[in-house]
Amino acid sequence: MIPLEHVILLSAVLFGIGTVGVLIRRNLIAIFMSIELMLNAGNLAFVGFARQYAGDGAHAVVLFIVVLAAVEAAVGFAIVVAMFRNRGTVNADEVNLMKG
Amino acid sequence: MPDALHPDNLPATAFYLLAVVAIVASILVVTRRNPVAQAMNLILTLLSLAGIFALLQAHFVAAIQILVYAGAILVVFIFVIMLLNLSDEEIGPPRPSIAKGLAVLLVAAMIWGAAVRCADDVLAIPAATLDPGSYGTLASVGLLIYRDYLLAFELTSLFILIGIVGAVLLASRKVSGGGDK
Amino acid sequence: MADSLHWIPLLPLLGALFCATVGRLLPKICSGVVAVLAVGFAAAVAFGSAWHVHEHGAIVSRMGDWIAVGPLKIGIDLAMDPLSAVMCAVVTGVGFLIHVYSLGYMAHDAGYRRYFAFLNLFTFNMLVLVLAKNLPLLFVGWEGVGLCSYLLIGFWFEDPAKASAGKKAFIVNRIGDAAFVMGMLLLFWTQVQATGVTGGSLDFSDLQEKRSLFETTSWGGWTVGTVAALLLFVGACGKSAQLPLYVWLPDAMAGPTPVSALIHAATMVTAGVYMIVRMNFLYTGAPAAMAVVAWVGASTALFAALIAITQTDIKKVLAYSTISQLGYMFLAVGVGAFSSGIFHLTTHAFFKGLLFLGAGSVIHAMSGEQDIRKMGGLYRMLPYTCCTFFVGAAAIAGFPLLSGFFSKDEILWAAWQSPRGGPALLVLGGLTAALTAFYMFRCAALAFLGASRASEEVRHHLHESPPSMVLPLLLLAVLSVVGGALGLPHALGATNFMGHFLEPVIVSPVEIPHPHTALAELGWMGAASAVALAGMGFALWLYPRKLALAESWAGSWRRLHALSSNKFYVDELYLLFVVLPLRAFSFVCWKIGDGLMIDGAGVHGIAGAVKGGGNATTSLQTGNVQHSAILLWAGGAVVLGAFLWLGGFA
Amino acid sequence: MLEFVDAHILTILILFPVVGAILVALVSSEDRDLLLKGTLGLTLAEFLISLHCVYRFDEGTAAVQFGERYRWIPEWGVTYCVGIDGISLWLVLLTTFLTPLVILSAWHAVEKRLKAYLLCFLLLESTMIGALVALDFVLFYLFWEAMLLPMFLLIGVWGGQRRIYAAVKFMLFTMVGSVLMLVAVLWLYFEHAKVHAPSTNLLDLYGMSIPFQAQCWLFGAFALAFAIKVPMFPLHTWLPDAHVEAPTGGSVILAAVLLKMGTYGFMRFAIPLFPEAAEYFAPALCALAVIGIVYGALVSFVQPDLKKMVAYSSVSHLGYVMLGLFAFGLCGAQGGLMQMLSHGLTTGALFLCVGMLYERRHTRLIEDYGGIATVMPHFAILFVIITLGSIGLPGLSGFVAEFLVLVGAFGMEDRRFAIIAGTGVILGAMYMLSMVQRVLYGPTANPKNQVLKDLSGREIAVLAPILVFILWMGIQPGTFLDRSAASIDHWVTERSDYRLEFRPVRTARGEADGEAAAGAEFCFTPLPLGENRVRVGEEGRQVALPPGPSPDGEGRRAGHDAH
Repeated sequence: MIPLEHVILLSAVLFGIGTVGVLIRRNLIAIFMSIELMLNAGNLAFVGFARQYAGDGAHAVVLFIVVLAAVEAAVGFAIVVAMFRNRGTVNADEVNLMKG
Repeated sequence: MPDALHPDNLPATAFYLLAVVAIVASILVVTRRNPVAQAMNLILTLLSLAGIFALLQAHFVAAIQILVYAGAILVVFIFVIMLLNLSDEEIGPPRPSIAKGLAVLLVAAMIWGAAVRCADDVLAIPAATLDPGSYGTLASVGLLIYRDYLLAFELTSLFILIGIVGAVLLASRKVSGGGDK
Repeated sequence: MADSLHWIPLLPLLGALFCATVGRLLPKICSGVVAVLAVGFAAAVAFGSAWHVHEHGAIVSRMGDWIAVGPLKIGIDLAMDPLSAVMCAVVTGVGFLIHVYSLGYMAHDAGYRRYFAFLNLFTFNMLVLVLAKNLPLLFVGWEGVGLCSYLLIGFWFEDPAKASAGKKAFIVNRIGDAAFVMGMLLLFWTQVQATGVTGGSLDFSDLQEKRSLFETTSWGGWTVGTVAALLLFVGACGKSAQLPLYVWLPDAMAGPTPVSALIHAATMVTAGVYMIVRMNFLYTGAPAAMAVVAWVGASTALFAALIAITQTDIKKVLAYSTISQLGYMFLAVGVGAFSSGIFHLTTHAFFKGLLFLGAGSVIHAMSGEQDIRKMGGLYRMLPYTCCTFFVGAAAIAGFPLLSGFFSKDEILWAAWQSPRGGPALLVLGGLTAALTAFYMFRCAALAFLGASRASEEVRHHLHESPPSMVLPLLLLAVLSVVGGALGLPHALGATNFMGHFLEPVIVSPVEIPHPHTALAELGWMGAASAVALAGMGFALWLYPRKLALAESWAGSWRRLHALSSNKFYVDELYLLFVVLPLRAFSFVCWKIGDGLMIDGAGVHGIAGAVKGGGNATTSLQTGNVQHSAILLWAGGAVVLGAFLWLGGFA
Repeated sequence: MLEFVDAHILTILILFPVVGAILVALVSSEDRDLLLKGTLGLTLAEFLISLHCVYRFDEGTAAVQFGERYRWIPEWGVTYCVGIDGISLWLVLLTTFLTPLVILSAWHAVEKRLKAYLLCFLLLESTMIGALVALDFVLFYLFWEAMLLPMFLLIGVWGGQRRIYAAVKFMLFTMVGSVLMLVAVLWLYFEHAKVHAPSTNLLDLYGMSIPFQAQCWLFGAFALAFAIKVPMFPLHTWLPDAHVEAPTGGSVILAAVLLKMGTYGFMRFAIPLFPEAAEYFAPALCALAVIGIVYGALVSFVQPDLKKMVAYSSVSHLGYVMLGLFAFGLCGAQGGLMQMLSHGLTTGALFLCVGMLYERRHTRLIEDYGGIATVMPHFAILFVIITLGSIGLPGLSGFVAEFLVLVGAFGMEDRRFAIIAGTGVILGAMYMLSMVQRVLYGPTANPKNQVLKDLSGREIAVLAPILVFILWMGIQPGTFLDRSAASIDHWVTERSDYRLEFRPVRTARGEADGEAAAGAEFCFTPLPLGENRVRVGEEGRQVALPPGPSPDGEGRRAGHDAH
């Protein structure tokens, strides 16, 4: 029987690693991958709790999250492609039009 | 024979195994400089998670995970990496500035603090017994989607439509002329 | 005549209004004549009322009230008692003569109408001052005459020096007036505090009744009476050009000469003396104040006489002589001889008016030349002016049996004998008498006798003044001679008319012992005339012939002579210690007070701080996506932490 | 019709200029003549209406007259309440008297956007009168802030070079003050609502007893708001800038009326509402006033710019008003009121004269002038008389006011204030006469001065009425003093427990002393018939009236004579 707190712990760790990825990496693709990681950590937590309290509603939510991840990846890559074509780089630091 | 392999606590050991794999793979995703290596490691993470889902009786979700997530989304990742034919990211090591490091530690501590704080009173609720037949199967989740969460389900279709239009619009060559430099 | 009192001031006012408005349209001569007639009729009414007062006593005419607020009730009430009768007679009489004189003097001046309008306005204000029944109305006349002297001194305002002389006169008067107001308020509030809200009144009669109140209540160590008397005396100093505040009178000679004659010799400057005699009950109750008055008067007399002996401008000599004679009047009033003060005031109006008008006709003849060193030998071309001038000089010097002799003699006697006086005051007075005789005859001799030192074309234009100018001279000369009759001392068998006439006005007179025997009186008169004759003789001996000797004496005591001719540098001292520091301080107030402190630090300081704060926060907005992400996370973490720390989910 | 005007005279006074403004707005901006004549006609009509007010004013009582009280926002107890008494009567007159003269003076002065210029003045007039007659805090605050807008535009649009800076500075200074006042008003409102029915009506708030500690804070807030407006010594730096940059008409109204809002505020709000605190702060404020007198006079002594000099002289003159008010004596208060009027007239006239000079020479620096008297004799005469009025020559308005203030100030136990204020009289003569000498007398050296033409008929028509009033106030101040005597006496004697009896206007319809108006609860939100009508009595007690026709007998009498 898998103890719930370990599942949650795993989810937290994965989420942390995903965040680190987002904050450290300079490459947009890497950032997207880290975001995927964070989303998966979320899914894991959902499923973990669902397993503990037999609430299968969570599975539907996980499904929706997967859809979200898909759409986000699509739009994200569109932006990356557009940016690559304009700026010739996918490096997050060069893109700072929003400077205050 | 070590009790780990003992038939009734086999799933636990499988879970821990998969967990370790997931963690190592995700670390590699974050640290590898080669985008393809990153993608491969991500796929490995996803697959291990799918395994865990299965262990947690969420069979339908595990299937979806493998089919949609690992299969479709990661393929798009690989596809884009190949399209942009990215060279190794940068020569220097990923330069984690102290501020970012601190931020990460702070975040991790926060999450761990949250987990611990709510763990004891949440876990106090006893684990419910599951009826393996009807829980987590395609039928039960299907019922859920098409009965309880029908609206949300339909909305996701709309969501996907917007995503597609956005992607096409942003990436199409005609619009790129708008770029200033 | 009893109820026509208000006509006395109203006639000149109507004359002034006529000249200012309708007169502009009519030919010049009309406004001149109307002005003269206005003052003439006023004089007639004044003499009539004076006679009525002599017969039946004081007249009062109330014309409604001016300010009525709570305890303060000031009515526009005029009253003529013997004192104001004398003053009215002097003001309107001498004023009328000077108006006639001005017809000729200002004949070809551009501002003819404006001149007569101002002169009539001045007469109106002076009459209001003299006839006022309460202190505030007196103050209205007081400031009114100050205004008219400002307008008339700066009459030829194109010349900046003359305009600033007018301004100087008004400001110095204003300093005196501020003290005057303070004195008035003190008197008013002492009454209110003593008798409750309804008790405050500034009528002379009420003040007279409450004089014991002033002598008892004390404020800041002295009795209220003393403080009020001193404050009013500072006002009188401002108006009558006594020691601290006399600087404006010599510069006031910038105005036309008839103005100097009327305002700065006969009428306005005597307002201070009149006010003190009017408030005699206050002064007799405050011996300290009277001593101050006496000593200031005596020292001013001597001080002005010392300056007058070295002056070269004929009008400046007469100006300093006026200050000196006023010092005499204050000396007389200071020692308690109120009636002899007024008597000297009257005679002074006659001979000083005469001298000024004489000087005016000399300047008129010399086409504007005022420096006596460039005159001389005018007796041939201006016989009448010369004679009248000498009569005036003799009168002021104290030539026996002339008016000046009697009035000055009375004052010196009082200064010596009065309980409030003393031998020191007599010495000061006597010295001044000698100096007066000397500088008057020095001026007369230099101007009229000896060889003419004028330039050729000036000498060519020399001519006697027209009759309209000479007639007043003659009249005033007669008055200067006969004037003494008003106050003949007992020794000569006459009753002192002026003394008896003013008897009811003086409330608690100071007992001045008359000379016991006729012999003592004659002896005293002999001594006084000896002093006068000595001064005259010395001057006549020295000046027309021995000019070089005088120059050599002046050379030997160079510093003393320079000191005196430059008016002891008083004007420069005032400039150094009052005007410049004031200007500097106000500049500091403006530039540093407003500029740096309030505006700089206060207003712009705060604005700058706000802008600085704004700049600081913009540096957080780097374009970098990841920085924003970190901020996002940090915020989230803090909020979550706070939430958990404060209570968590339970 | 006349009866209607009688019943609502104050509302008419407020709204007439607004209606006029709408009419003027309809006129096309090219038609300068019609614009100017129309506005002049409107402002003169306004003046006539206000004269009617003076004529009908009852001197005998200190009550608020021509009163109108309607319920505006019943839930919060906000009423539209206007009324006039001895204190505000003459200030309203001053406003309506000066505005037509200002319009007359702007005949050739304003070229660009004349219509907007005239609209600003009409709105300014209506808001100023509104502020003067408002007896409800919300209404007063509304007009108090609305007053700033037209003046801000006047300075900002038609001003000199640094007009934006000056306009913003003027706006911010006043805003800061009035915000604090708003806080104090709210505190008062809620404190009052605890005990009585919620009401922002001044007449109800007068009766409150506030602990001393709270009174000090509240008085501090009110005093700051009004001290900025007066302006008192440390808070005055906005005035010279506003005056220098404002157009002639703007600075006349700014000097003549807007500054009086500060002193009027002290008289109407700050002192009666918080008597103990007023007494506690009186020495401090008197000291500031006296410093203001001397400081204003000294600084204007060295000003190179004519308008800035007159502005600083206003600081000095208004120091007298504050000294008069805080002497808490009858003479002092009457003197303060007279000084408000006299300063309004003399400084207004001075600004008009400076405006006339500026119209000819387009410079405000004193050294550019010199010897104007020879070239412009009429101007010189009028200018000298006005200057003498301003420095307080007896026989002109300045003296009566300053004398009364000095009498009042001398009555205080600490007489040093009066003595220093007395020296202010000397300083006044100094800077004014030195200015007159540098501008009018001396040779007309500057060639440009030699060709100046003297005053036109119109310009004399602008200055003449003001001169008439300056002389009238100097010679016969009784006409002005008697009308405000009752109110000032009431203001002085009952300062510790100050209440104002509210007397609605007398309707000629034979109603005994205007009961109908008092009983009638005409209000903007129509009342459902038969609902229990509530009439808020003077003391803020809720007098419940039985439904149906207006009550007779007990209910009415109780309400009326229980003031």
